[in-house]
Amino acid sequence: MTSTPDTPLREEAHNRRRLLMERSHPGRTGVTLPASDVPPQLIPEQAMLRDDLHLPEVTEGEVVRYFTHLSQLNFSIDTNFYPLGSCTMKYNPKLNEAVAATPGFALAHPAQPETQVQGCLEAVFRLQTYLQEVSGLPGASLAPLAGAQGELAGILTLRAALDARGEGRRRKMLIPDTAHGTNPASAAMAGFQVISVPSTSEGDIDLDAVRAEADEQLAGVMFTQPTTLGLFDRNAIEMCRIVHEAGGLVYGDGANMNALLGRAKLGHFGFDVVHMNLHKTFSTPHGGGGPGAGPICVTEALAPFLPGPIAVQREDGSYGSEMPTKSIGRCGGAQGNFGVLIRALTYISLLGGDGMLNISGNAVLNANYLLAKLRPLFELPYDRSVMHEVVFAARKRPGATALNVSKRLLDHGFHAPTMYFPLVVPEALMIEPTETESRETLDAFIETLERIDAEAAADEDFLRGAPYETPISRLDEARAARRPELRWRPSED
Amino acid sequence: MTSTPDTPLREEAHNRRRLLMERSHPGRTGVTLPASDVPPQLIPEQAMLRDDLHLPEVTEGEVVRYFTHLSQLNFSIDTNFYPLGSCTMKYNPKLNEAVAATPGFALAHPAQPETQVQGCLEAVFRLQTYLQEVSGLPGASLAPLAGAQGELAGILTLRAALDARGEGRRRKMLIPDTAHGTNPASAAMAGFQVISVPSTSEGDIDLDAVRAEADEQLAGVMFTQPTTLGLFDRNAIEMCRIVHEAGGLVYGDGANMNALLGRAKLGHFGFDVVHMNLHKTFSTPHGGGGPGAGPICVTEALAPFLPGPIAVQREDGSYGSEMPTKSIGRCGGAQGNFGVLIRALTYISLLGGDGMLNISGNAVLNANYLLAKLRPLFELPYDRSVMHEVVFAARKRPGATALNVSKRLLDHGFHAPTMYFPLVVPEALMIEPTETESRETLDAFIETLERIDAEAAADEDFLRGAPYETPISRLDEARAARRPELRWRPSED
Amino acid sequence: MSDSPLTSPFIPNTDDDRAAMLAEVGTAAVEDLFGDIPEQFRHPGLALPAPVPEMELRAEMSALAQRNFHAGEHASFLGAGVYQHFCPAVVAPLVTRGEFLTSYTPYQPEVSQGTLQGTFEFQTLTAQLFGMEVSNAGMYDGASSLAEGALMACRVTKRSRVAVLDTVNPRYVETIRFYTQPQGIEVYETDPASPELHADTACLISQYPNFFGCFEDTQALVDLAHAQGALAVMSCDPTALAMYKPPGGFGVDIATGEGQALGIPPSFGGPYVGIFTCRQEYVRQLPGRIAGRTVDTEGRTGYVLTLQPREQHIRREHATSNICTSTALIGLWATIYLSLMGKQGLRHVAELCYQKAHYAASRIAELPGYSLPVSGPFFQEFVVTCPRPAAEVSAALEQRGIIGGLDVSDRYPNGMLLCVTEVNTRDQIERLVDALGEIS
Amino acid sequence: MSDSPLTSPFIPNTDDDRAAMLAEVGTAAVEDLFGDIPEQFRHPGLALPAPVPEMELRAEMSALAQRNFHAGEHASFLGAGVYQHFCPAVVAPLVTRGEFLTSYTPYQPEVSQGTLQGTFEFQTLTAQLFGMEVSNAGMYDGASSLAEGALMACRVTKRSRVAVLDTVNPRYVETIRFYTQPQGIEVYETDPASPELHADTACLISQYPNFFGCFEDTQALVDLAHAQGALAVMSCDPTALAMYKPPGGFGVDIATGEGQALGIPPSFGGPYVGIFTCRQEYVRQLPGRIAGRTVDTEGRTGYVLTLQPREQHIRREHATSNICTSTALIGLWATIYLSLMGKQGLRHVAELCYQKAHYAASRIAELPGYSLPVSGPFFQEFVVTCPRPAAEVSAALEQRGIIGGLDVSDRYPNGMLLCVTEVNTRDQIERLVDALGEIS
Ligand SMILES: Cc1ncc(COP(=O)(O)O)c(C=O)c1O
Ligand SMILES: Cc1ncc(COP(=O)(O)O)c(C=O)c1O
Repeated sequence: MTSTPDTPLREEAHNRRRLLMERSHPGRTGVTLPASDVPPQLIPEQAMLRDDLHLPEVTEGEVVRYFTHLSQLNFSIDTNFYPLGSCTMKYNPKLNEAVAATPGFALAHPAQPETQVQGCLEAVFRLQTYLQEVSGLPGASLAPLAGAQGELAGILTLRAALDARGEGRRRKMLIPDTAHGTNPASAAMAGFQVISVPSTSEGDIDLDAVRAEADEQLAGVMFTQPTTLGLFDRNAIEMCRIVHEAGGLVYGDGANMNALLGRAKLGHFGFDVVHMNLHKTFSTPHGGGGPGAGPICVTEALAPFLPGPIAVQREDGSYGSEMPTKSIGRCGGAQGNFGVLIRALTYISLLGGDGMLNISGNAVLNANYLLAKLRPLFELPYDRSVMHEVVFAARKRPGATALNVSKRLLDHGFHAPTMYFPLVVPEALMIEPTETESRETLDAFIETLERIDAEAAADEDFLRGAPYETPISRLDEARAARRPELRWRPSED
Repeated sequence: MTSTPDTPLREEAHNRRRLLMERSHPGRTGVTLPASDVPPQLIPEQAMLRDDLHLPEVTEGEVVRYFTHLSQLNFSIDTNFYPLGSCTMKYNPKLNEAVAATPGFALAHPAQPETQVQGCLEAVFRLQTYLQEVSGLPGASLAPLAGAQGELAGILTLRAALDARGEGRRRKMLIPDTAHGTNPASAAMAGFQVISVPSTSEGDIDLDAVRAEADEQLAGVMFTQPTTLGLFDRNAIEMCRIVHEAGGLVYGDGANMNALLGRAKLGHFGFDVVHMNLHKTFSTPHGGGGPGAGPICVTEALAPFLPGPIAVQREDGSYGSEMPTKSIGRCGGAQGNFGVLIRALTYISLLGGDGMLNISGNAVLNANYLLAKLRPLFELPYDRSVMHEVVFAARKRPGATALNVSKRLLDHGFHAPTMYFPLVVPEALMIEPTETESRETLDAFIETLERIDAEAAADEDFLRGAPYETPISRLDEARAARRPELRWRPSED
Repeated sequence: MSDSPLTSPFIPNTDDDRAAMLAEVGTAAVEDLFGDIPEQFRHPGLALPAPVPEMELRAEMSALAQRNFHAGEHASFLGAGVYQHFCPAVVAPLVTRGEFLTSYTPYQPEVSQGTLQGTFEFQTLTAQLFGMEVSNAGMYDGASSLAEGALMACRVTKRSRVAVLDTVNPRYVETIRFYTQPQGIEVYETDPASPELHADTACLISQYPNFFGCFEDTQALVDLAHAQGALAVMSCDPTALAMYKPPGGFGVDIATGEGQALGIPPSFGGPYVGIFTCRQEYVRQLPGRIAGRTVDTEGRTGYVLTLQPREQHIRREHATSNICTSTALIGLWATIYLSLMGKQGLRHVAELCYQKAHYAASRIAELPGYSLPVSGPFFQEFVVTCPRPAAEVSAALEQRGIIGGLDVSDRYPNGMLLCVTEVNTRDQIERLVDALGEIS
Repeated sequence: MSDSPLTSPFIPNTDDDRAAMLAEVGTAAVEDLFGDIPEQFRHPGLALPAPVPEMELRAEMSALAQRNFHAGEHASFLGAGVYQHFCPAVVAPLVTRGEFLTSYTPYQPEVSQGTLQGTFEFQTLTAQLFGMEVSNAGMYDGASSLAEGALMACRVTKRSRVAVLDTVNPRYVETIRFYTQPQGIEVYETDPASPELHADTACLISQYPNFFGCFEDTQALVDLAHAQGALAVMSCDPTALAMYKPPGGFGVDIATGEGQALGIPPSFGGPYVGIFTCRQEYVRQLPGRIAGRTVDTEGRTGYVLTLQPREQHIRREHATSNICTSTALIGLWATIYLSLMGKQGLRHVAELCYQKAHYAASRIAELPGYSLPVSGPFFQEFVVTCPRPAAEVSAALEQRGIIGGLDVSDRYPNGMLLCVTEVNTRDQIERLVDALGEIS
């Protein structure tokens, strides 16, 4: 564009990003509120009261303009393709939102007596049944509030089952080196000793390494199927057998369930506990970092240990809520993220069983299409047909690191892939297209990566400066961590 | 920013703006629909059916991404200051939207029997009463669907009253040269002969010119108070007297009611008919060009001629809907834009009488503040204290025409003022801040105009190229009109 | 606790701000700014209720809405020009995005491409649905759109009489009169079986399907009009056009319609959007706003209001029409609805309406005391002759939790115009049939 | 009409697309891509119901929601940790803007400034409301936030016992056990009147106001903890903090809270957002996500996830916490709520709760057979001893269209914990009092 003195514009942009406390003006307000309609009551002791409530004073219009503007600084599924591996960033149907906002659901209180919340309990019960069917496991708890909490709850369920068998000595938890970081973190929180297990050169779990640990101390294994390499692990079934034979139990991270919907059930492979991420597979929106829900499904044997409460159907057809007999307890103050559950129930009901098959089929085809078309641009550490995602290594060109390629993608309106994960792949670019993206979008993405490759070939340094077109350029993360500024402070005004 | 090859980005931007038919793909769909649940019925004759329905085939996700992206190309009150004179672009409370979407209102059918729609009728009746109070006129019809239709309906009401008096010969309608263009257009549609009346050098109506036309042919005058110059016309009361004395009637364009709320009532000045724009004064959102509503209020004498239907309260307290005895008829298929009316009712109810006074006080203060602060930058054709808006003439600097200044404002995130209107002011910049903008915003606007002035002083040509930072630059309007392309056509694919 | 109400959440300026601003203005008090208003008229008092805080107002408004007996809670068989259709949940959150909802008419195209491109899409999709060459950006509603069609026909033909079939929605006829008569245009109703046309008849206006749900011999009407040098003007139900031959297929010159059918909530009468389409050759006679495609200074495609943007400002009393603020947002709603429904979906909806309405009609026709007085093909609406006055039947249905059809006994003794669309389940239809059976 | 259902509205690719893509992949059929799954496990069948189209599903879900007896239709006096508060209509349309709703965790700060700056605002406003130095980006809920507070206290003090007052929400205590016990931490309950602290007690956990609505002698508790080298950890009701001295004012070390009170709908238990605040010195021990301010390459202010973004990927089993996806969107909701309410509004709301609850309590205390077993200052909740078991009273209230309080008879015989907030009108309170009077 033509040259333009950009100082005022910069300032304007800065003004738009002023914080609430910087916009605050004594005496302004964003609401109208009623006066008290009861006779005045005795006022509390002065010493109990506060006199220093520093909250913003702004009008409704100012709030709307500010947050509308902030929203426009975001990429999102509603605006951009998110080839973000392991995150299953699929389109989130708006019907989910409408149903969750229904007053009968949104205004139900978690502590109401069962008789008053039959609608909610039936909804939870239905979803419980559906997730049991999807996972092939007969027990379920929808209490966990996110995937990682599902992991913790699931692994504690497993631990409780071992302890109940008198096998409290079993504290070794095997975790493949490809596992998502929450797996070892959850295992540690659950009091297990984490033992990392390598993968073979073809990306399957190394069975010898598993066998080597298959002793009386073995509590089990936490395994992701398909793996975070996007591969269906061909050794996993044998692994389950080995672990079971050694007296251990198998935890399945079901975050990648999108690949398997209707194609296979984790329970059939020998998994004893599985968590699922409703905010991935079942289309509940990610919200910029939650809320999610991480329901767990378990075998018959483990069901009594599940966290609660759990929805049940009584003989008279009514629904109730119960703690399992030997429950490990509660993972939160209420009983699960019902608002997320109801969205997932809506989604599954809308699409039905055939819909589930369509999801996995199209998700896997999309991933394999990207594999086929992007192969010339990157290294492919495991050259196999993939499931829902494909992991490349960005090592063909200097300057075109995983980070730089990703940042340049932002300029073209594509979110970055997941980078530098799984850790076993250097310069990893983990790409998950999901079933909700079209061939045209994939083609545009492929073309863009080809152009970026050409840019890197033409000028080794060019990508290092990317992104160029985003509201802000690369940020100094080291500074943020070194001198943490975590809130606005009055002194800065 | 650093140099960047912008071709791919351009293409990306272009892709995002592809039209629906260009995104269409045979076999895609954006909905799930039920199968028929009734026994199959005889199919209509083939000859009656069509086989060429060319509508887009896209998914829900594609629709969301497309329209979300389009929305982001717009300025709006939720994102920007709109100093758009005559348009009263104030903040629109979100409560209005929530109330209008209530199923009991949104799903009420206009042809239901009165007994079934008491809630709607009561709402209309209440708003009718409030608007009568605001205008100081005892009759009202909320049927007109926008301001201009209110004008037409109002002027036809006036005509019907004249005709009923046997004064069908009165066909001359005086309209000040400052009037909004819809006034003469409406008068012409109503079958009147339009006679333009000049204003004095101080911006009031020229009473001599009115007197000169005050004869037996005079039907009346269409007058805007405050005028489109933002002035309270000091001759208007005398004008009403003259017109009435000559046997004519006075139509009031109440589009500028925001200035007068609670400060004065048009009915008291001698106006016989007044229309109001709910989408201006009463905060219903403008929607990119409607919907609006243009209720009219009239004197007792004119009430029988109003367009209908009109809400009435019966003796038993119930509400009904009636056509006035000598009604000029219906201006649309149903009975007014109820969805707009209910928003205005919500707004008035929320703020109450004191709220109305706050509106006019702050709106007028904001306008006078801009007058005081912008005076050095522009010519001020009528140097008087203003009401809700101020009209400047951009004639101080070559290059800094009304158009160029306005376009440069866009770069700074401010919508343009109304330009080149009213026609009596050359290079008019008509600025209406409304009461919902803060002093900080006004100051930022003032500062920006100062900078623009400096830019124009530094480089006569610079502003001609503006805007520079908007999604698109100045558009070739002549080409659009010369070779109208008004829709996508298959051949272009 | 503080007694004084909080200041308005919509007015940012505080007492301090006002004081500072008054100082700049050079005035002591806000009141002084109103000095031009003669004192005897100033501050007349405003007898409006005290402000109701949001929390209480919401409750009050909900209670008011609850006083309606509405289709959200009861089966409804009422149509007569305003139709209940299913609208996907995704439409409202898009349409109500602040950038669409609170933007102004797109006079500044550089910062209004969202609205303008959306309007261009509306023009494309409505033209395609109607099988017509061009469309404008939308009118107030279906009735006023048809009235503007009559005015345009008079402008095009320079004739001043308008023939309207007596099977056109009576409210539309009233609206046509409202718009045309003040300009000295004569409106007369005529029988579809033998329409009367005069040498100075500008157009023959019909409705498709007609107000009573049936199809006329449209081709014959169009040919007759053309033979007399008049234009064929037709108001069409957009849903029906997904299934039936569109107006363009008959050679209709100006085709209008009520866009409400495209998923817009009935909202007790509005806001809706009038569809207005015509032949390419009349483009410069089009009333209302029109978006056109062009290029910017760098050759990029963009959209502007064209042909007569702000025409009233320039042409004033010579303007084509006085329409200024129209119903852009409802046009956007219809556009998004059409893009979701698409080719297959809208056809499917139309076929569901057809199937269900025909099933209902056949079942009702079997009831003793009921008959269908009108023969001929129909779409989703049909007249039923009841054994008792329609108003009584309607009241009896209300007691059974059903919203009945429109009373058309002025035309058909004991006649009720029933409408059945895709939102009516078979169960609702059976309940209607049972209820009617009881009412006999 | 077509018999086959329309294809999914969420899958763009058609048969043609799939064929072309399979050709690129070099595979004949989609099924072949699943070849790594051993055949005996492949396509096991999925016994899920047939798809329900949107129109029918909406009706079905509405019917399900209608089966609840809920606060949208009935007066409710139930709190116990989850509170009904008025939330302005403007919050939902902002929070559900697609750019907030459907964005991912802001790992790419260049295109996530909206979420990040919103999070920074959340941290600012919650820290200010709590009178604490720093806050994180939010936890799952109030209970898990408190549990993470206990874990953090153990990390900070390197001690392994946790003392919890027996007036803390019992579900919170269960959650603390859930989180801490697997790590060998011992949790014990103790009496607020004489809290027992040991040399290896990491923290003393209290609730403000406590589960039964009252305030403890907070300063004494904090001082006691500090005297023993333990941290003072306190879970606070955010609404109460608008009126009462905040945790920071007592020298509390870690203060948590249930953000649900900040206008979040109860939604039968979630999603909510846990507030987590602490002293500056513990910043590097904070669990969960944290947004920090920094600059970009051109010196512009911007925000990033900091301190431990994606820490599990790097630190794996040594990570501070396993929390990954949290509840950012609910944090945004709370932030917008707080910015609208602001300084005056939130205080006003708190005072309304206080006034109404105290009025209700005084009226109920006058009823024969009813008494208030707990003395001492309370905010918006109080225990009532009923003349009959609380469950019976609750059922009798339900019959009168009222949602009663929580049954706390395990602690107070015939005890019911009632909550009154600003949403309860005086009329509702009178109806409650009358109903209780009848139930005696
Ligand atoms: C493979 C895998 N496991 C577990 C998780 C953790 O789930 P959540 O983020 O919901 O806690 C994730 C997502 O981040 C994941 O991708
Ligand atoms: C002074 C004046 N009169 C009349 C109108 C016409 O109102 P509407 O646009 O609602 O038809 C307007 C607005 O454009 C106006 O500003």
